[in-house]
Amino acid sequence: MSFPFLTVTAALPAAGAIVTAAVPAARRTAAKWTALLFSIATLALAAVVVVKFDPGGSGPFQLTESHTWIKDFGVSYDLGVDGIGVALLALTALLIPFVILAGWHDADVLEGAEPNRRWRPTQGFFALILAVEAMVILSFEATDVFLFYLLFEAMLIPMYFLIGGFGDRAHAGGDEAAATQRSYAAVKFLLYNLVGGLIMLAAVIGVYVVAGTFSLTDIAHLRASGDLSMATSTERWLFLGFFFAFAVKAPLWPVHTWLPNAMGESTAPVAVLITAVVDKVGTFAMLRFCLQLFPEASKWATPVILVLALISIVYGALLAVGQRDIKRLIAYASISHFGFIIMGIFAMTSQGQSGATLYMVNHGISTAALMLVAGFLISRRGSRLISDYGGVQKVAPVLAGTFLIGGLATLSLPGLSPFVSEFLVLVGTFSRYPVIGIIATIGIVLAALYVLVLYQRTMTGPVKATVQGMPDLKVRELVVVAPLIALLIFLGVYPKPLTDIVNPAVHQTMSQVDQTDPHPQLEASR
Amino acid sequence: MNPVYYLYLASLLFTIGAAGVLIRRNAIVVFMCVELMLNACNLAFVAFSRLHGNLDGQIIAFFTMVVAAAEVVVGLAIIVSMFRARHSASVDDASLMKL
Amino acid sequence: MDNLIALLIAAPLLGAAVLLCGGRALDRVGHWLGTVLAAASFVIGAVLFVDMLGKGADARTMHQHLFTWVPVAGFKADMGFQLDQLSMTFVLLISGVGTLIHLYSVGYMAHDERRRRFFGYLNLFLAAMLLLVLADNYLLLYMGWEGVGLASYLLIGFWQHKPSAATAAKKAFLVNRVGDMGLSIAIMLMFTTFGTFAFGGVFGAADGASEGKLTAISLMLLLAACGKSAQVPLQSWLGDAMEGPTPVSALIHAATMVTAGVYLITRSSAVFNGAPNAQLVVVVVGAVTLIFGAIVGCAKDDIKKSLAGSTMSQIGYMILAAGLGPIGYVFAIMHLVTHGFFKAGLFLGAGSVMHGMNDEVDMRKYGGLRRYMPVTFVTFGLGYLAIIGFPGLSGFFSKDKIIEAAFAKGGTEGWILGAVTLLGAAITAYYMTRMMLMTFFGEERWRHAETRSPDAPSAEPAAAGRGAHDEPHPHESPWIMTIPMIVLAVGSVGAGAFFGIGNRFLNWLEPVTGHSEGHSPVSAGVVTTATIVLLLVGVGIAYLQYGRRPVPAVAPRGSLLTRAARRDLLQDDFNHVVLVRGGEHLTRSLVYVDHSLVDGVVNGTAASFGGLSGRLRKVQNGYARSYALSMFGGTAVVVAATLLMRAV
Amino acid sequence: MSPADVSTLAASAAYQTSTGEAVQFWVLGVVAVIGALCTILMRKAVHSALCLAGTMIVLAVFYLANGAYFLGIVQIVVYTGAIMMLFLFVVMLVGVSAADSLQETLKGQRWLAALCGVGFGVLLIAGIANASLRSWNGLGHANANGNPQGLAALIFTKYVFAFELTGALLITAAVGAMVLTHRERVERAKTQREQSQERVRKGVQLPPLPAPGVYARHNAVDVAGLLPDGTPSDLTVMQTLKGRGQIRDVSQEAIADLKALEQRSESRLGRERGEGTGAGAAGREDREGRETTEGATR
Repeated sequence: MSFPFLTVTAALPAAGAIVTAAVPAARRTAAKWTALLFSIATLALAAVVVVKFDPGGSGPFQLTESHTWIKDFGVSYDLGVDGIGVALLALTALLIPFVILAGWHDADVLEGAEPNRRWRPTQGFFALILAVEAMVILSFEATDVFLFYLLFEAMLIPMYFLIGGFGDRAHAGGDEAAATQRSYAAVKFLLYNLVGGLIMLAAVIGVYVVAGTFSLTDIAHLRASGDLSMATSTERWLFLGFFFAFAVKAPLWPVHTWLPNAMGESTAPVAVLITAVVDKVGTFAMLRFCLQLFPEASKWATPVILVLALISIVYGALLAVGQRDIKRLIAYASISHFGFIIMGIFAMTSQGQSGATLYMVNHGISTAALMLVAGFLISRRGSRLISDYGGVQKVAPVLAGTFLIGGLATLSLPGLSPFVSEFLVLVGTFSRYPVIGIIATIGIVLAALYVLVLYQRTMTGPVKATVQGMPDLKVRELVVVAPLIALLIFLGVYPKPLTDIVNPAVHQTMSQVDQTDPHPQLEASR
Repeated sequence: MNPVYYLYLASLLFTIGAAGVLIRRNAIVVFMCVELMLNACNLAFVAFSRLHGNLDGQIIAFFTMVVAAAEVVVGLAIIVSMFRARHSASVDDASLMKL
Repeated sequence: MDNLIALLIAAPLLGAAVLLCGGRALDRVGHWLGTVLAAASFVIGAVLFVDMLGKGADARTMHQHLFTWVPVAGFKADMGFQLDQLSMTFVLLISGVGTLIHLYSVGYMAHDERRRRFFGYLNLFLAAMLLLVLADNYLLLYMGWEGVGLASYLLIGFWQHKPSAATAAKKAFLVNRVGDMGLSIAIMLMFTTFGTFAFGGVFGAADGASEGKLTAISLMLLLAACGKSAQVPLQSWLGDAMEGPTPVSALIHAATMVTAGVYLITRSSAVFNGAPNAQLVVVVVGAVTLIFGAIVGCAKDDIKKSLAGSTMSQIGYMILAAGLGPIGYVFAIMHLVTHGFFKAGLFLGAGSVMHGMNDEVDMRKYGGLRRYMPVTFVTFGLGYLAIIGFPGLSGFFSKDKIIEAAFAKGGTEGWILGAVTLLGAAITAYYMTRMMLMTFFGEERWRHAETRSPDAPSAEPAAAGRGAHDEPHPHESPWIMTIPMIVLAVGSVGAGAFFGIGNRFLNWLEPVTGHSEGHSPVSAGVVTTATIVLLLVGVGIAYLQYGRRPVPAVAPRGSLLTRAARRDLLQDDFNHVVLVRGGEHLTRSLVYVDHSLVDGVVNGTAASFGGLSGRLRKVQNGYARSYALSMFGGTAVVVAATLLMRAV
Repeated sequence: MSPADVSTLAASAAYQTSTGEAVQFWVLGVVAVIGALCTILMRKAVHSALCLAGTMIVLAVFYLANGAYFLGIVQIVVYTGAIMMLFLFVVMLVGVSAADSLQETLKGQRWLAALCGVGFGVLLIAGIANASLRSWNGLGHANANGNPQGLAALIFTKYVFAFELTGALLITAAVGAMVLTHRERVERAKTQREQSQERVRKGVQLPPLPAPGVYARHNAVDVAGLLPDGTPSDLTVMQTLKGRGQIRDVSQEAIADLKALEQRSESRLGRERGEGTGAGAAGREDREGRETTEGATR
């Protein structure tokens, strides 16, 4: 068999995690560099995978690998990627180096902390990040339901420690309050996702009972040959089981409340990890599993899900407007955006689903840009409250500029990549459900509102005393932000490479759900 | 008469022993009740061996006795050390097994 | 030749990129770089124009297809450009006026330490605006549409340290976003109706679509136009937008960007023609805004805000004309161009006056300036004559045509619209005369004027370098600022005649917009005389009020209408009370709901589980006997179960 | 006689036991049950042990009756003879006369236990009842050449592994018992000097402990000596007895004796007073007598 690219792509960061964790406690910088190098190597490997991936290729999955794992339960170690998986895999591999670089000093030992040769927070921080990367990448590659479930749950553990262990040092109420808040957020994150995972587990077992196998491809064959007999009610229950877990992860209203806490209390890089990388697994899984395993049930549930997504869009945006805390604001904005993604997925049009996939990628990049810059800002003054800033653009113009660009990407300004995806989602939804599409466009206006209000309150106006003499972006921080912004602009003007990869996969998904795009009235009338 | 009545007797004794285990606080008495239950079982085994006409039941009873002996030895040792530790043999005094 | 089109946009875009990304190294040459690139764009435009003139009237449309922008099954957006007479008109206007204003800004912003960035923004605006008028499909147009919005946001808020400026910028962007919502919905409608949103495809299939669809699309486009062109009910941002530097007001908020709405409607003529009801709405919006802006313009003492009101009103004219359909499209565009000239000139003049008056914007603190800044006086005066439609000047030709077209609409509508436009002309004459008199005539009220506090509403920090805030000593602006004013003055004098005589402009645009001569119930002569009479009336009243009597340095209380007009006819207050306050309450309550309700449910469940387990743990009392009891009971149950099983 | 008769006779032999055994069963069965009940109801552990021993002996008899001769003997020798004695030793160690109160401390434990017990018994009996055990075949064949031989044959062939394992188990149990009861001496024993010094340092009871047995009535190691104020002193009795609650407190007896003494003195005084009155009475009598005699002479 050929070289197992997918396994290696996932294994590399895992190895990196182990190596990083093994670095002696005193050699903190070495640990950082190790992690960075491993993540970059992973990125290179991911690039190779993208190159080797043939968009026009035949079959649902490519670069497949298959090994029996637990024979008795038909569990096998099946890997394989379609266009959507490749895109998200590339996104993950791309973001992690920036996350690591942005969090360069987040896990340093504070001055005045008594030297303890056992205590190695830096190593742990970066090792955990790499571990998350490994699991997320593997979950994008897994074509075996059980394997996916395993990773889906396993990635909670490192995330839990990242949120609870390395919280944001910038906290109003002092260290104790910060610690309590942080552990609360971490536990909340864990509980929400565990409940979702539990329900999903039941559904996973149900799938095995019904289909007799965990392998996606096998199930697809069974369905194609009509050997898969699934009672309507059964299918619906199983669908709900899967969807609930993914909705929690995504997160979808009303199971979203863990996100603001988690993103607010964790450091900016970890927040990016949550919203830009880990949550994508949820939306990705909706496309990969909910639709492909239970097409009928998906169609059955579409109206409700669309309404929930719509609520998420407007509700998240409104709450973002009402926030006083920069990071929580961004978190609620993300909730609104995830609403768009889910809406695009379940609009069941190729525009909607391509748009949703693009949206996952673009939202990852744009949120990363905005959140990381926000993190730099916060790290400078040690406060997350919007009211503590003002007139930053006067003292730190570059920071303000990058922040503005990130914000403009968040409000999906044409010319920046999020616009393409958001508009695709809207068009895709509109072409099937006009009313919902129109209401969703309100999200555009609200997005402008919260972004511009945030920018105005923090960056413009007279320079506040707290901001006086704030240093502008350092080289490291520029290295983090500049490529992201360049990518935003490039993908905004020339998204073709991405769409070329995604479109076939979406087409395949659509055929799985056997849905076709509604025809324009004129053609239809003719 | 039918040897089945031995079984009835055995079950009766067994139940009595069980009740004793439950209501007595003195560890030694509790132990005696356990012995009573074991003996009830033995009786049942013996009766069965007679009913079935082979000696396996008696073998089991024999082994039961041996095991009972071992158990008694260890159990009484435990009781003694327990009594040394706190000057009482009440099972309720050893109630640290709670949350 | 076609491939030059991209360069039109590329030049200023390059400038923007270099100026914004380049470091302080570019500070000394940046502004010239920007100007040169703007000029380059104009030159390319001119070359293309000449080339276009060389072709036949119907073969003048050029296309350039760069690459496919968004290729998704069925949904195909090209990065492609279309240059026809309409676009060409705009290209020349934008790049021409743009270049002039770049030049002007070199002087005007000379003392601002962030000048490089200012020129970067200006170039960005040019690029976006050119993209807007050159796009060959609505999605690309949308890109330019929001691009100019962004540039306008950045430029209005250029002096970000002023909260007023930052707020104004945010307001402008938000109101525009509401309009953009309309545009995006229109695009979606087009996609679902025609399966495409490229100009060619849409206009080709427009006649096939049902009128309902077309009406919906048209109304959505109108909403977009209202946002961009500051038409009622989305006009509130334009007044505040005057917080920006004056060149910005001249370029973006007078000459080019605010007219994008007119472009949109004219460009979509094929769609609008199919939806008469929508056209009626357009006309009404235009008419209302016409009067609205004029009234506001009468009441403002801030010279720039007064001009802004006038801009609104003039664009009202254009929108009205565009709403009239084939009768009016050409004249809408024509008025747009001439207006571009004289309004830009007026703004630059205003800027020059402020420049000489320590950035004082209150006309009541001006007076008798004609002696001190002659060039400004002359150019401003010419622009004034042009805008009030003084016979022979450009405003006369364009506006007169629109009034005729309004009458030509026919029926009672025609009469009403005609009356409105005439009335508008009169009011225009009134407030422009008022402005003229208060600024350049009368006694010099700025003498022994009290020291203006630096944090006055529109204190332009560029003034910091221009001497102290004591009694101003007005002076003429440097040549680099006067030259553009002169050029624009020439334009505002000659353009109308050049376009109007022999219907040059009409023949030029007709292939694109189409044209139909409506027969108006009243002859052109009558209309013209009526116009002149009314404008004389307006001038007369203004003279009686402000020429004869001295102007009070402090604004009198004024009539109810005046006071309302000073507050933009209470539209802002309405917005504040309904939208802002309401929004705040909504968000606050939602935050509460999210925290206590959505989150509370979950936490409540958790708490109840905790209590339950707290009660359950009491069962674990640690007494071996009770454990034994439960075991015994369990065994009993098991035995019972087995017996039952065997019994069954 | 015909085979049929043989078969019926065999059958009747197979379905019935001798009347003697039935009588024995009904008599001793009652005894066994009573013994069991006493085992769990007696307040003193000793009595329980004895009742249990009785029950076990009864069971031994039943074993014998059931043809398990070897087990019967073993039951008597090992169980009743060894294990129960072991019990009694421990009981002695812990306290012969220590009677634990029978009132329940755990709420509802007793009733629930009774309920479960009854239910369980009913279940078992019902189970046995509806199990079809009508036919049975005696051990005659199995015990053909001796019961112990039969057992031995089985143990050393079929169950040899289990047998070995039980051996190992017993060894382990013995070792375990030793480990459990053995006290490890962690530090070296103190010399007499060190002990004395320690005592002085602690300041406790330098002289040897006072002797028990004031007012000795018998071998009075269980009677605490009294302090001058008449209260008993713990120093004088051994702690084990105290732990068993077998100390007799005689301090009250001392006071009682005092009372008794006073009463006795009282009574003696009272007797003297009684004599005085007696004399007076006599005086009156003879005075009256005189009068009566005087009255008679007149």
